[in-house]
Amino acid sequence: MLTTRGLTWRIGEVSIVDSVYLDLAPGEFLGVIGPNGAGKTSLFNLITGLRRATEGRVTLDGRDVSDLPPYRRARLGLGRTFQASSVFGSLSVRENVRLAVQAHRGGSLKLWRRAAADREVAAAADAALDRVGLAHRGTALAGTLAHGEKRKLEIALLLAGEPRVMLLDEPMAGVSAEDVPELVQVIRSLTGDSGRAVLMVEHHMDVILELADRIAVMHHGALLACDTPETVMANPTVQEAYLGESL
Amino acid sequence: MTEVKSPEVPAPPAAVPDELTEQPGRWSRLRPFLPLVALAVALILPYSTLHLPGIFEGALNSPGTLQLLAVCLVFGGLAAGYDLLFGRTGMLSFGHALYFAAGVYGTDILITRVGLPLWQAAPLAIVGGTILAGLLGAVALRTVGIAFAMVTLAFAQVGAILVARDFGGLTGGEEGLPLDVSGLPDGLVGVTNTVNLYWLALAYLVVVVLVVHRVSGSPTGRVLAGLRDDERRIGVLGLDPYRFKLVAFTLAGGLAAAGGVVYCLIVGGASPHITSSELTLSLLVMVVLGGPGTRWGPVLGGILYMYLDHRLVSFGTSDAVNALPAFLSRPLSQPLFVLGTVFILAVYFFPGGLASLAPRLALLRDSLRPGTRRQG
Amino acid sequence: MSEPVLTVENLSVRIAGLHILQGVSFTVAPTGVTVLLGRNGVGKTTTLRAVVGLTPRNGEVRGTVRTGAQSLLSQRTHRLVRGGLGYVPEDRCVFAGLTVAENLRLAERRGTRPAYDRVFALFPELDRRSRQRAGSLSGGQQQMLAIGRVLLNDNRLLLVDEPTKGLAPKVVTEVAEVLERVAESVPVLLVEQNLAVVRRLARDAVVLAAGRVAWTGDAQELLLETALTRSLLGVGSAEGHQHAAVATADHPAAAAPEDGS
Amino acid sequence: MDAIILLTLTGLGLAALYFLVASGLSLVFGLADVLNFAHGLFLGVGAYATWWAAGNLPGAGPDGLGFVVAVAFGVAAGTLVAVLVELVLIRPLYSRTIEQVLVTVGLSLAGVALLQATWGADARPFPRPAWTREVTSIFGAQVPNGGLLLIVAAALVLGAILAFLRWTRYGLIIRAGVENREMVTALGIDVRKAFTLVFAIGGAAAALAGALGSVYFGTVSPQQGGSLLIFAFIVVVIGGMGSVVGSAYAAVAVGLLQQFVNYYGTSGLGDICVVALLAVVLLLRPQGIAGKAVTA
Amino acid sequence: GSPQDTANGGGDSAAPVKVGLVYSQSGALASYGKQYIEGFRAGLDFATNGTNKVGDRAIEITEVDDAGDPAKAVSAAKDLIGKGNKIIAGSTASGVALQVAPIAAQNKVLFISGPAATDAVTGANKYTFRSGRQSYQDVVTAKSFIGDPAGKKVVVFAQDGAFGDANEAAVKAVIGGAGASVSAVRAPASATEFTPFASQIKSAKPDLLFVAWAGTTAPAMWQTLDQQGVLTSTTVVTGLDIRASWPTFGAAGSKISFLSHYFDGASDTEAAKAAKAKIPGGTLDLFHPDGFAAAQMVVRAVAEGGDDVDKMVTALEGWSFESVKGSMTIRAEDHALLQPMYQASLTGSGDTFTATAQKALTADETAPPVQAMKG
Ligand SMILES: Nc1ncnc2c1ncn2[C@@H]1O[C@H](COP(=O)(O)OP(=O)(O)OP(=O)(O)O)[C@@H](O)[C@H]1O
Ligand SMILES: Nc1ncnc2c1ncn2[C@@H]1O[C@H](COP(=O)(O)OP(=O)(O)OP(=O)(O)O)[C@@H](O)[C@H]1O
Ligand SMILES: [Mg+2]
Ligand SMILES: [Mg+2]
Repeated sequence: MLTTRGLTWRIGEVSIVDSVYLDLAPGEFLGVIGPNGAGKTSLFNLITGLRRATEGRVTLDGRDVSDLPPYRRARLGLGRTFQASSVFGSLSVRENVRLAVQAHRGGSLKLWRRAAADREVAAAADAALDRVGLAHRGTALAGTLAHGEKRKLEIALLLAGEPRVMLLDEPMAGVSAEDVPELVQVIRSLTGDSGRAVLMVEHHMDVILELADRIAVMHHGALLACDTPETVMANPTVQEAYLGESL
Repeated sequence: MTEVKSPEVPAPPAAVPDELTEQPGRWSRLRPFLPLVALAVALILPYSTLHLPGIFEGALNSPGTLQLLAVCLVFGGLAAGYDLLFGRTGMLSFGHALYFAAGVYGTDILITRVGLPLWQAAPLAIVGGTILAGLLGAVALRTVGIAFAMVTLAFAQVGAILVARDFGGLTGGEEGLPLDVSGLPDGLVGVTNTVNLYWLALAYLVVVVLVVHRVSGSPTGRVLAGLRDDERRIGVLGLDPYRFKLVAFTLAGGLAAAGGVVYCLIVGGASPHITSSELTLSLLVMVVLGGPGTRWGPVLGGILYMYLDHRLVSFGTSDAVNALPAFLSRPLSQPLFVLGTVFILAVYFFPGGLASLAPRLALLRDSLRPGTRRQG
Repeated sequence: MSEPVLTVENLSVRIAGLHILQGVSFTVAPTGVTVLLGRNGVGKTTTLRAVVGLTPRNGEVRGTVRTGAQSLLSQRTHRLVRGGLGYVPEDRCVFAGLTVAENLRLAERRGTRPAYDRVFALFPELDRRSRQRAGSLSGGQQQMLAIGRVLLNDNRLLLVDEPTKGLAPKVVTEVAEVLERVAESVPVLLVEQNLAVVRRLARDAVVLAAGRVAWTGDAQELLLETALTRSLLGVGSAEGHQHAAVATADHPAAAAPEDGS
Repeated sequence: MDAIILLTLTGLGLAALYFLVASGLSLVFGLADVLNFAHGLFLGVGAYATWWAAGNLPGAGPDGLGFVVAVAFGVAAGTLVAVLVELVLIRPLYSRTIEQVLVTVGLSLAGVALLQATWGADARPFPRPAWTREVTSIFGAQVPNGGLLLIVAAALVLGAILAFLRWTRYGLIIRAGVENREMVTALGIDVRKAFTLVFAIGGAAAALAGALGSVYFGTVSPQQGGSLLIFAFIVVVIGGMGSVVGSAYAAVAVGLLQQFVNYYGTSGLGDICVVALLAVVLLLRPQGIAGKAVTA
Repeated sequence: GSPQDTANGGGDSAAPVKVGLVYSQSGALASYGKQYIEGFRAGLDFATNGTNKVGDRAIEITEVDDAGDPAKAVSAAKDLIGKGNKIIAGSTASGVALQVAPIAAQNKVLFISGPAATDAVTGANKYTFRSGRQSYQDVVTAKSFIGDPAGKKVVVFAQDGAFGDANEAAVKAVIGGAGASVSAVRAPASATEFTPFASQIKSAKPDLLFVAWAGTTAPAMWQTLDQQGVLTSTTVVTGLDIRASWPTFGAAGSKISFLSHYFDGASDTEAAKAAKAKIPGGTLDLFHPDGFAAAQMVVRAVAEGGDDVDKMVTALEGWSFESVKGSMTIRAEDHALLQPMYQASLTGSGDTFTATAQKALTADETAPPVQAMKG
């Protein structure tokens, strides 16, 4: 579904992302790990178009999207969450999700209809909120949410867009232990049988191991390995560069 | 800090944005009808011979009062339109005066210099102003933030220079261009017909308020609110930020141009005052005075600002002020001094604008009521 | 036991009309790590911020916070910090527009020698990247910078809010080690979600629930008692779900049960 | 040839005036993140205080050392007003950027009106040393000494500001404080003092510009500050927000452009060219010539 | 009833006559406005012999500040008209005069424009008069400085905009029409650096330089012209502004030939003496005569016309009267106010300057060409 071919991003002489080749099949769940600063977030930025790659191509369903702006890529079914939560702080939680639903359904450029009257949008938004367990916070302003709640809202925004390829950037960071299983369930349900694909960066190894079909390891911008969890975890370089000694 | 026991009050539900909740109570049940009440008052006003000494010079239905009210209403509408950019989309434009001026000068030139009848000149001026806003917006929106503010300022400045230079002998330069009324409908000419100008201004205000409310409650309005918070996010959701901003910019420009048409008729001409960046700044002041992004704030702010702007002139020369010692009467006789000071005080004491006054008053009332005492 | 380094009594915080904290009381022992636990949104961050005097403008703080007899609530933040209260905020708050070196330079305090060698020994990365803008650092690098900033000075008490969030397992281990070493000389009040880290570091624990203290006591005891952890933290036990992989990375299969949670 | 030298040197004089006005603005804008519309008021205060001192202050006068004393008094007055404004009006509004801008807008209205109420709307002759009215012949061009004075002053101000930013910690503190005030205090720094200092420096620079600008104009009037302000804004933006060196470059570009276009082109084209330059620079490089390099 | 029924005072012969004065009390032209109103009061006193009454009808004056803003002036004018004022006077700024004039015509009230110098007020409409001079009269006075203009080279240095346009056009018509070749150097009103313009003027080597410049940058402009040697190389003529501005000419002042509308000592008429005695400070200035004449015109209009505006108009048209500047005539065809003008020179230094009249031009000599009445 999603492929990158020699994706590279250089600042001056330094390659932040270095010739990355990735293939994501429909229904696949690919975990991305790597030390801090390996270039994982940068890779996401290149794929979604927030940054322009210095070299290389990105294709989505066989279509070259390398030169499209972020919103066009999103419309082709590419969705993402952000490492540092970026929600619409002055809108209520519910409005946040409704906006995402509406963006997905098109028809946002309607100047004379009452947005609140669109029951389908409202229903879809509430469903998404329900799935991440934020329904009770629907009227709170998103800017005042606690950290973990913002993470959930991020996922709800993603869900609302029903993307076919989803990029999750550390969805578990800062989520309290109690809520992790629930969120893992939500994320697991993202792929399901629908043929959607997920690319997820995460430092919580147990979550990655639980969810991922394959794991890609990034190091200094390059793809060190991309294989089954077992093989990757057994890789001595990964052990040394990423996992270190156990606590 | 002193040690105070926190009262055992159960935590209320999380904060809820104003427009989304209906709090029970007499006040809030009345609230939806307040605009209607205001409209009714506005409709009755020209039939009233009431004197409000100190507030208006003459009776409510005297031409002077109606003229003043008409100007205030136009600016109420103008501020509401500007709020579509500033308060609702988060775009800080310093060049909004340009589109207003396009409406004023467009109408004036088309009528006075070209000789078109009003019914042709007015739509042409509005369409022209809208197109101008669309074109310049398309360029300016390639920048964001302060850069955007400055590019719009630059465009407006070019407009101001062209007007002041009397470009092509069309604008009358710094002396302005009186409107040739010979081709206008009789109902819009002469002091005795000031009331018709008032109706026109009221209609303009109602239209703008309607448009702004509809648009900000529409799907597009939701996107605009999202843009205000995080533009990058909007892009990732699959919406083109540029396109929506351009829509808002063009729409606001068109509304301003329409205001210009009405203003041109009310004042009976155009003068270069209205091209200055100060006008945009005062629009900003009006919106903030009223409460950006709120339903009625900008309208109230615009009306109040213009009212003060006009009335302070006579306040400054009133006997009450002249009787004061020189160190007081001298500054007070400068309208801008009073306006500036009032404005600064407003920023301090009504953060969130006039619109935030009602909830604050409600809070005050609650805290005075025994039983639900709140500290702080 | 000796006098606590920090005493919080009946602390209540209201922000924008919401009661976030309602009468929170606990103490921080003069040595070791005291950990503050609780679900998302219970008010852990709010507690720390109230202690350093960073409650937002529309907030209202009541109660007592003192070290010894000295009340902290009446003092301005910069005085507290100069007096030896180090704070590592939750969202790192490095100055994105400044370089790493400038970020560190800013943290130097007048009249003391900044311990650059200590910081660079812990985080050599910071030395290497000293000319890079902090905004372009990766998340983990920013976290190192945020911790490095307070370690530049000698403190009487450190408040650290989720220092391992978003860090690679290896760095988590490193940060935990750092904190462990720091805690030998300075008491630390730590907010942490990673129970593996908590287990390694914490001596005392305070568990918050809905703006109130739900439990205080010995941290290790808390983690050992499955019933307690389940009711307070919602996890089966400290060995439970989260971060198990960190501890058992050598046996990946064991850490990834097929049936999930 | 004469004409070119003359235009270049007088253009640089104009640039120096723009820079003097813009430097304080740029500093306050770039460091404290306050778009200070009251800058024109500080200019006016500096000018009127100098004017008043030259006539009334013992030891001050229109000539020689007396003039230096008068200007020093004007600068002190401008600084004082700026500090008061910061303490009383700006400080309570930190982190509410828009409101700060609005307060300065209100202040610019009220302050200028106050100057007018006190000293009248009309321009008054400004006391100044006789030599500033004369010209110096440079390669056959009669260059006004007033312009040369501005150039020297502008160079000194540029040097002083750069030294301040480079050799004190304040530059750092303020830049950090703009990003996140809270966090600066959490590092044990009293950020409020630093911001007051920035305003003091901005006010001093503005007052100096007001005094020297009045020497150049020969008169002092309440509106003078405001009319210079728009070009100062343009200079600040072209130069890149908060980059003092950028402002210097931009001032030179704007001054020379205006001067040459006004001579070789038709009248009024100079202004339009400057505005066009602004638009082009912003569209090509939204961050301005010198980008976000706030240090210098 | 219909909205907005205003109760207008009927023709009660003893009721006071309402006169509205709309002029700048604040804003940039406040000092002009101050002189105007002082002159008006003195003129009213003079024309009514101190009674402020015409016959047995008192003159009731309402003053309104327009702050130089046409929109405010229009509001004020409508308010005054609505309250039954049949006479409006004032207008310190040209923009105000131009926008109030049509209001007067639409509502058939008398409008007597004040210091506003724009030529466009002359012949604006039947109901509009002026109590001051117009740009054209300035230019005719300027012409008197070069004797026979034929074959001479004249340069106009003026600011952009209508004021500059009017002056340039007038010079072309008056001096160019008399055989001189006229060219113009124009500068933006916002200019702060005048060297390019001074260079252009200098290289044109004119026999006469006519400068039309208003605003706070004037001193810098003069200094530059002086420094670049323009003032010594040719005859430079400009209008003499209010007394307070004289010191701002500095050293340049003595090198300029001034045309003057009025200054203290330019005339020694009865009216001038009366005005001098009445106004605060006792020193006449540029716009005192405008207010004075306006008051005289008001009294005449009321005395002859009562409450009938058309009668007032007829009474004023063609009327000659003795005012501060001497004998003035309201030309019937276009309501131009024919009046004497002066050549003056400035001497002195520091803060004390004196203007001396070199020559007075008669009202006929400075008469502008007759305009067709526009409305
Ligand atoms: N604009 C930039 N300029 C210079 N360096 C940059 C820039 N953006 C990113 N980098 C560097 O690129 C590297 C990769 O950053 P990235 O945020 O992609 O890391 P990451 O893998 O997501 O790390 P983490 O797990 O900590 O979030 C880092 O070393 C970072 O400092
Ligand atoms: N400025 C604010 N305005 C309104 N509510 C706030 C504000 N700051 C925090 N809150 C609310 O206070 C509660 C506690 O927030 P806090 O950040 O202290 O939680 P936390 O325990 O640190 O959670 P997390 O583990 O997610 O970081 C949350 O419900 C949050 O929504
Ligand atoms: Mg990352
Ligand atoms: Mg927290």
